[in-house]
Amino acid sequence: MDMSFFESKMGRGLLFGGLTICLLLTPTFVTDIYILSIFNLMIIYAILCMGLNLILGFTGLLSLGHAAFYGIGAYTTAILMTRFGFGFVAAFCASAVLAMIAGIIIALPTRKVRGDYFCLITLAFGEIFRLVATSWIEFTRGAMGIVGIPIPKIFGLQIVTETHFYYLGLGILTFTYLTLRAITKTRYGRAFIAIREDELAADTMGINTSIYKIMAFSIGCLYAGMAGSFLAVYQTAVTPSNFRLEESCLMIIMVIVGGMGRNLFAPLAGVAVMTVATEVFRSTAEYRMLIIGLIMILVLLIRPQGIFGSSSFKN
Amino acid sequence: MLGEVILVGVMVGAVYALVTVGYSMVFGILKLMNFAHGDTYIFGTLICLTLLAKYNIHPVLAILIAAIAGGGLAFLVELLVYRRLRAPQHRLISMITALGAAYVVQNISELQWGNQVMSFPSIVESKFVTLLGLQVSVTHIITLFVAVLCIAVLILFMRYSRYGKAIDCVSQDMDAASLMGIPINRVVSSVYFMGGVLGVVGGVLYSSAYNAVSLGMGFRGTLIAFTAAVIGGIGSLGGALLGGMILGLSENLIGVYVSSSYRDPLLYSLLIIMLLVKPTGILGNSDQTKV
Amino acid sequence: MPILETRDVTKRFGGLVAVNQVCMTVNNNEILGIIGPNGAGKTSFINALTGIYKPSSGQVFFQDKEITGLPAYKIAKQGISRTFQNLRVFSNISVLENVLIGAHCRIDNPFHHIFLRPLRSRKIEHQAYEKVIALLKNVGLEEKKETLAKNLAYGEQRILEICRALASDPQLLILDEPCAGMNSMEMDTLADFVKKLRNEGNTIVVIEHNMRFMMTVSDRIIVMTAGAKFREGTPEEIRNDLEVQKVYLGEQEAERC
Amino acid sequence: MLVVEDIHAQYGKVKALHGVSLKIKEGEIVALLGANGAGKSTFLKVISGMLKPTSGSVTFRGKPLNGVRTDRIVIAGMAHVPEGRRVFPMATVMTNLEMGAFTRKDKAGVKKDIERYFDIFPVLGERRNQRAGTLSGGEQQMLAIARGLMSRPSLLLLDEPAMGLAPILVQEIYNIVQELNAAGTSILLVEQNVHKTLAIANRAYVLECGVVAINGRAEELMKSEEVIKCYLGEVS
Repeated sequence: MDMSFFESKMGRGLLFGGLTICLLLTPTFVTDIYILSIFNLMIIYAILCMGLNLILGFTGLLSLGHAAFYGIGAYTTAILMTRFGFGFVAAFCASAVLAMIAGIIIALPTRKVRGDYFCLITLAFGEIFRLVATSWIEFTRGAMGIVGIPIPKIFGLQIVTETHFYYLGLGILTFTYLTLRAITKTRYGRAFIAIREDELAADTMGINTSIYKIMAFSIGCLYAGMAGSFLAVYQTAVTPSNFRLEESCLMIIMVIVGGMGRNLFAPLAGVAVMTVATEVFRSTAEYRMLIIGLIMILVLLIRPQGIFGSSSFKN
Repeated sequence: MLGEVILVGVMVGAVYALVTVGYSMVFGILKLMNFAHGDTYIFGTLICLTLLAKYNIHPVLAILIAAIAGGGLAFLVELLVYRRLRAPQHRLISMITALGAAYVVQNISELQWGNQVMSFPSIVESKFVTLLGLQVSVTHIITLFVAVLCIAVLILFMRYSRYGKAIDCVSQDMDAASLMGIPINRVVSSVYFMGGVLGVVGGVLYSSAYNAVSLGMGFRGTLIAFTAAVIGGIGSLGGALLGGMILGLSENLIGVYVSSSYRDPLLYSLLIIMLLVKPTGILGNSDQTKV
Repeated sequence: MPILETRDVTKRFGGLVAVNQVCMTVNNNEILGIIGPNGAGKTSFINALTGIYKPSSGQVFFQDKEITGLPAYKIAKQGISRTFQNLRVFSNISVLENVLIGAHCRIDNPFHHIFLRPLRSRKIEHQAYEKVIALLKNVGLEEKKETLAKNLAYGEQRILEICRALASDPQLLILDEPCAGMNSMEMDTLADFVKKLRNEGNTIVVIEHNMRFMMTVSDRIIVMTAGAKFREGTPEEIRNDLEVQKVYLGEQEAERC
Repeated sequence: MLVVEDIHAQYGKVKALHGVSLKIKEGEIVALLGANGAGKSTFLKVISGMLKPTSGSVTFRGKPLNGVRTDRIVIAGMAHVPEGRRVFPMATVMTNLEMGAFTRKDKAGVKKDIERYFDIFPVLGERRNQRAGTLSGGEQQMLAIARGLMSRPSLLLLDEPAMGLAPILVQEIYNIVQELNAAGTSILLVEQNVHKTLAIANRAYVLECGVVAINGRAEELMKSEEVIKCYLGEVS
């Protein structure tokens, strides 16, 4: 695909401006609640995948437990708002921070454990989270999940309709994008890429690779926590089945299909394709995993760098 | 009581070892985490179930057919999904395709058999005998015997046959092995096939001992294989046996004396702890990166 | 004045002694050559100096500070920078970014400044950018700054790797077989470049097989065999040393030197 | 017996060979010289089927070998002893030798050959049940050569057999190479050590940056100004 136009400054500006206007005006064109709800779903995945791209695409760490951090965010908000009467803003911040702290703890072993073993740790953590959420009934109400999460209020504004949630989600997504862009344009973003490309060489450039890996991982988890918090108030309920391994895999696929790495928007293409595909194939839910699995295999065999990815990723 | 629990633990451990062996060998050669391993052997186990329950085929024949089906599936997965990504720079990518393959296999099984827990017929008549003062189920003894026998045969094969030694050499240095005229692709395919066959045997033994089988056991099986292989030392046959035993025993002891709901979290915690404390496993070799 | 000093540095791998009690010094503003047969432990020795391996025993001092066993990134921050025997450029990113990563530890941009003092952060990043551009100009790679590193010619990738190492303003630059895969023309260019770097005030350690290159650039040469230091001297002395001829150069080759 | 014509090959991202041709006659020792990275090892990999050339042809005893699998090439009578020895470190000396004979079906003959190489390399006989990884560099090199010979090749490709060995051992390896040749094995010897190699070779090719810079009879090349200038270099 010829990307030169989109990479030129004017092309990017036009594209960006156009996209912003379109996104802002979406609810005025789209009045169908169902379609708008799909947009909201896409926004959630977009936040998750942008964060995951920092871990997977930039730093080259495979996380099979991203859904768990998403879940930590969701459960934190759910529990704080239903049991402890927290407002949304406070719960949202707590969710993000808690997910990040969990991310730091899980990423600590990266200093000792080789890359492909690390993904086992994230996998195990993801499963532990799901099992705890299912079986610690006093705290999480088990498989029933937590329901009746109150309507979020932001500075007196009640978020009730799909449109309201759309703008709230868009706000979080914008925040995600802007902060990620700021980080990745500096030496930190370059250090992450250096680790992905050649960890040993990165080390001899004076990059403390273990700290940077923990940093990239936990920042990615911070956004997952935000997405989880948003999900909790949007659905007004959370259940452990929202955060299965399958979800983590779906996020990985979205990032890969869109394209990992430098281009922060590339994963969003994957989000759009996969969300729409999931909706289209909803009637054939029994083939869902077959289709996801085949997409995973085929995309990687044919085009390991994804649809819009510029750099293929090395171990 | 304790004696019985330990015996069941050893039985489960031996079956786990059987499931682990194939996974561990694949890792030894290709350094690939085969996420599709568990789903592959559950596929074979379910075929065995169909043959036994629907067509009333003799158990030995049924296991044989199922094992070949499971081995064939593992062989196909390697051929179609992993072979092109064998180069070391594709290691992470091939792990993701392995997950994809696991999904596909699981979904195919689900379309055929559904994802409910199904009852699995006992292959041998379930009787209890008293042995050394312990009440033991004959099924358990036979299961233990068959599993240990399979592993013993495999170890002998790897140690003394020409082909077994060749497999070992391929895992040590693939390029040099190919220069000796060892056909690499065939060796890799046969290792996948063997892993699938042994996995199915393990799956059938386990399901028959507990009279139940479900799709969910597939992914759990993969994790058990990971954990047992990591505990024992990835790539080592003795390690797989040791790791399987440790898992089987601790799982049963905890299940009986603590609570069975802590069984799986224990599995995952063991995996994490082992990776942190000794990532090379009890019997594994450490590797030093060369610059 | 010595800038680097090693005392009895030893590195064992299991039973194998790769580096055996090597003592040596590197003086400020010199080019020190290390030669020796393959497997003599030259690269292992360098790896032990730069923190890629931890020495099994012995001590390393850099600018009068002990750096024995420090992790690689800390040693890099202290001012030792290196290249690799097999090219290790970051192949999927641009030339410019490669060199910017080389400058990583000299960019004083704390993480919280990105959000709390964005203007300062941007200024610092821009200064680094300009410094790197100047460096690229100096080595003649400026026009290719947007090219992906893997698309450069082999010789250019070698230069890029040196340039990336230079970006961290090292007090000591270590080149591990920089001539590997170069033809004699490229080698001459590289020799001139290395000498130019020395004349600009850099201190350089070079490991290389090619005797012609080594005789041209080195101020002093250390010969290693079987993990240990065997001889040390000026290129002239090394060339005429009968023992060295016997162990490494071979009589005929020494004659040709 | 071996005719290689106009081989072009790419190794990873680097173009390594740009049209290399080479011939080996029955009973010859042919040397392939060149600096690090000149493409020598890549060339050997192409001949032994480890690497597919982008173009060009390899013919061994009248049979084309293009795109033929390595194991077929071994059966055809060619053995490649790779650079850096590459013995199987965790396997015993015995197993290493057995693996060298993987393509052979005559068990008795294999046993006899193993004993024969234990006679030629007594050190290996003493350590037959030891893991190959515990041998010293020189012993590993001998094992690698013996392992290569186990397939009874008529052509042996030796990639830098003297690399990293003590000078005394280097001489020993060279003597063995000459003995093997006298016993009827043709040899393609890849080396960096020009003088020693030219001393035992019949003919030589010098590779530089993926092309044959010079080739000719060994004695002539020894005297050639060009070789000295291009390959050894002179100190100005």
